Amino acid sequence: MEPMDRMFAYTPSEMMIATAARALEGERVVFVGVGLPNIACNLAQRTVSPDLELVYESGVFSARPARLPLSIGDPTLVSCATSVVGMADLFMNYLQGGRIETAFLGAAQIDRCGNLNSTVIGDYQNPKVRLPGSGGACEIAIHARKIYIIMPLSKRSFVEKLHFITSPGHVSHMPGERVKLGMPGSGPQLVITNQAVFEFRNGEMTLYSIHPGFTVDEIKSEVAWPLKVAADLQTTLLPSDDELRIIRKELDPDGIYTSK
Amino acid sequence: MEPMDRMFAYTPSEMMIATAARALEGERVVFVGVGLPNIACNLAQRTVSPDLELVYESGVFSARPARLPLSIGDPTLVSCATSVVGMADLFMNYLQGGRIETAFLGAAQIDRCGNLNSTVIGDYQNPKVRLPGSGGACEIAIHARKIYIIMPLSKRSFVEKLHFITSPGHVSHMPGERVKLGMPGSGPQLVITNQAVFEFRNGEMTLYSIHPGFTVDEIKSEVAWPLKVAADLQTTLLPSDDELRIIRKELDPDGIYTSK
Amino acid sequence: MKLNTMSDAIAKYVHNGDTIAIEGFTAFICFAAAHEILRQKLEGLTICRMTPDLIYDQMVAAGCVKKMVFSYLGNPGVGSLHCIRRAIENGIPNKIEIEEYSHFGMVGRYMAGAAGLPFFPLKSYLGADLAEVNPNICFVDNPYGKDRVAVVPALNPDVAIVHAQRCDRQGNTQLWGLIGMQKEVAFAAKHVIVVVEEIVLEDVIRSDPNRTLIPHIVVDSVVHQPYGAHPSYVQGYYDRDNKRYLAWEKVSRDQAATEAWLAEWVFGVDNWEGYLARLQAEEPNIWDRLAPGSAPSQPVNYGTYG
Amino acid sequence: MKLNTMSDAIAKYVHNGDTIAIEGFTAFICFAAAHEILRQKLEGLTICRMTPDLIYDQMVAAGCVKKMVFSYLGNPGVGSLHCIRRAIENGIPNKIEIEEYSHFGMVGRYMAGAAGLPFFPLKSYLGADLAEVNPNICFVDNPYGKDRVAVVPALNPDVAIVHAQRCDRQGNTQLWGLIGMQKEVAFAAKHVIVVVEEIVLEDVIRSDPNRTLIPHIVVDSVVHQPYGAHPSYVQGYYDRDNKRYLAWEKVSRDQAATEAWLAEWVFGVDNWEGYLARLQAEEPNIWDRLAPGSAPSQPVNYGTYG
Repeated sequence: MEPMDRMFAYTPSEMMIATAARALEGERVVFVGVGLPNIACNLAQRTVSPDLELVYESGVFSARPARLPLSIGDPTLVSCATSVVGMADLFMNYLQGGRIETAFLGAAQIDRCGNLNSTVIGDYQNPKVRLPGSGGACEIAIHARKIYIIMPLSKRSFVEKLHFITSPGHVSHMPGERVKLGMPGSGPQLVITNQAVFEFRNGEMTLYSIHPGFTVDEIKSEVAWPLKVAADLQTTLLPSDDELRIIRKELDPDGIYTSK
Repeated sequence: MEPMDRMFAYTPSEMMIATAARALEGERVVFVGVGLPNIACNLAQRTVSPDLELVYESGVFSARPARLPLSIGDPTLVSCATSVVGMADLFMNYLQGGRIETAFLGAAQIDRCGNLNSTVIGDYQNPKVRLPGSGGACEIAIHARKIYIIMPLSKRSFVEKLHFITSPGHVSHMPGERVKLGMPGSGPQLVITNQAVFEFRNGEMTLYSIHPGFTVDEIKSEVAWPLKVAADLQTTLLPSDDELRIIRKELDPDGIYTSK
Repeated sequence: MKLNTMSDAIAKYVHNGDTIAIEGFTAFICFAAAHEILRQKLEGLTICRMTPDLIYDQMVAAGCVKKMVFSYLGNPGVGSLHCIRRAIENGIPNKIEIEEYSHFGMVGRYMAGAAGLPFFPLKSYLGADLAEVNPNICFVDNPYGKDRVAVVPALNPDVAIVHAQRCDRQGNTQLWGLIGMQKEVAFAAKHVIVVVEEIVLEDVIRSDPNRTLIPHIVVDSVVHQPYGAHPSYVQGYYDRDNKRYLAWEKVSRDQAATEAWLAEWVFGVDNWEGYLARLQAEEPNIWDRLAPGSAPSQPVNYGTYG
Repeated sequence: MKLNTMSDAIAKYVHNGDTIAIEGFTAFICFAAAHEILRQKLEGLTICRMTPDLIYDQMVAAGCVKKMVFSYLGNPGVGSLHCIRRAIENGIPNKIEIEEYSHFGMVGRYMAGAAGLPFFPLKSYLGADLAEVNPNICFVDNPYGKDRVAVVPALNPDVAIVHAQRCDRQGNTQLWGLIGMQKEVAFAAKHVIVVVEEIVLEDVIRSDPNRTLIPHIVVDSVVHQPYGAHPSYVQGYYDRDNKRYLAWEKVSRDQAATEAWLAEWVFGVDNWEGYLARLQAEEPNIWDRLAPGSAPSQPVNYGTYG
């Protein structure tokens, strides 16, 4: 079956979710937000990582939601969790204490080192668009052992220079910059988009895997800097029938997050 | 009735307890240890301060013990308390957070400024007698708004120079020394002994009230430094019949703490 | 007497120019208190919350806010906080000063405030821009190594308003579910108003002392206000009214529509009971729709000793 | 498989020269683990505890301790810890190094250890002598004022042994009563052995998630050891055996008597079951005497949502 034949058999969101879920193979403790990362983690639990533990920023550990949570603070996450703690414990003992192996982040802007902006478009003091700000993202970026970034590919987002650094990635091209700044985590590992997957090589975002139906040039045109392409460039595996079935029947039956 | 007639109607412990209980009039939140302070606080609740709240260093708030507690960690203090918290909350939010109005301390040695030693007799590195050490005493002495000290009067204890400062009192004769060191509490207010009560005037322990049956000279002879005597020297009020009845019938019916 | 009406509690403890914190992470958000503050026409407030949520969106839109201290601006699971964006981006209805942290920064500020510490240390902010725009974020040298550690200053609000499931008449307060920073903000504040779904007998509190996160000695006023956190939720009592979070997304896009909403739902009623009556008129079965099923905790034995 | 015998758990996680913490403030003191460490003839240990209590008095007397980190030396409510005094005052059976803090200092060390901070700040030690004899107590300048604040370094034991009422087979652990520093020491340690009175089904744990202070991800080994904290106590399970605390006051005054006691009660049995059998032989109705009455917590509703 050719990629093009399947182009309408899955949505871009489903592609991102399946890719993210596979990246979680072998991971043990993952920090999740709502939306795509949440679905990806749940998919991983049902496929490659049955023992994966989900920690929510709201302080919930090992939730067993009876419905698709509306937010990370949904009461359905609390009932029947194994542990629910306050914010102080969450940030002190779980996150800064180094217990979180993997976390997902997204942002409005990303640069080639994987630094993220979710604070402001324009000048901080006189913003064009005021975005949500850090929340826990700055500390997640610093402390989680690995960061996976999920965001749609677009030239407006993949920029040469961020308007504001909310969450540090690899900071700069200087090797060991994170270590020098005392950051325990190893920073962004993957950027999973609707068109391709990027890895970081020597701290620089590098095109590593293209989703079927897209070309290197198309992808380069959505990135504001001269994009490096891996010599061992891959084609991203499609979501399997099993993965699609779990997403559609179990995880997001109303298509709230995955219909597009 | 003359004091001498009553000399055997009460024990020195009962005298100290009654004196301490009266000092708690108008106090709201008191930090207690076991033994005499605990009984004094319970007596105050039944007499001068019905709304007095007892906080135990073990993390227990507003206990309702069904028996005389064996230690501050007795399980009878936990059952039916209004709140029981961990050590972190106790020291951070209750004590350092300034919620404790009054606390009782004792020690092996005290100096004229109310500094206390409960760490060592002799040299710290090569001790003659190794004592318990601070526990929470150092922070209690710094943070509780007022400190009441209970200890038996003796020249071995009321010394010119401590072998070790475990818990700061008024530190030195320099006025404002506590403020300069950033101590929120106002330091020792009273030293309640088996023979007399001392106040601090300009940071110096001053004989303020003599228990019936003792003389100024007797008391001076038990203090290693030239003791100041208040111009308005008082005679300590005896334990009332009511107080004695509560101590003996309700608070320490077996006389564990009060028979001597 | 600690038991007050919301109106009396706000009148007594909240003043023009005060710094207030109405906390609650997604849950326990005391809209009843915010609306009463608006009705009492308080002005020039500094409002602190990790996640300003709809509650501060409404307060900012009403024009009573001088400054906001926060760490995440969002309508959780829905979208933007349009009123706050209007104030920041366009000065409507007035320009507000902002003081911004990350979540952990706000956590540290409340912890230091509760604990009587001048600052709280955290490993954050290096490599990011927040410390550049917020001079309150500082760094100290680690005396045990060669690194530097970020510190944030204590936050001690004049008033904290803390919603919870239950307390006794003295204010000994128990909460469960997403406890967030409710304990720390209560210890950090100079005055505390506790708002609960239920007033229970002291014996209920005493049957489970480890669940009492806020002792009465830090509580100035107790308000019994069932459903006082609507449209947010209280674990075990009612669900989040997501329909109304979604509705706010539309209303709040326009200042005039927002003011009309405030005129109807806040200024058009006398008190929270009035708000609830209007709500029930609009949707008679609302509390059935939002009622959770039963999931009781299994009891533990504290034992009797004596 | 996390569920181990005490013997296997100690053999696997505790090594000669390790820094260990067996915590528990008056309650939850895991004598079963200490005795097993002695039976396995471990050496050169650094032992950390706020209140060394009888448990470390016994370990010091047995000669396996190189260094002790602590904040209060006492037999609570009874008197001195004579074995530790002998070691400090007279080097019997061996000189031990001591590193001493106040309670709050130890609390701060565990908190920093748990939280991945290099240090923890506290307002203490100025005006007192402890910082003079312990160079690990430092001071940093407060960037928001002119004062200095004491700091203590993180404590990250190689192994923490944490006693509790119950956990599930994965190690999700619930405790109530005097929770002390059990949570923080578990998060601070590199390896954690949880010792419980009861192993319960995961559903019991999940019925009250706020009660779970230690999640399974920090637990390496689970040991089911009923009465493992005797002669200390476990809230709701058994009372403190004060008779035996008083008896120790006499035994421990003499090194030979102490060694005879250890020979009989520690080395003379194969495991904790042997200790308990000997105890029951000496006092057949001991568990009746120490059994508390029933005082169940009133349940709370977490609600079902879905």
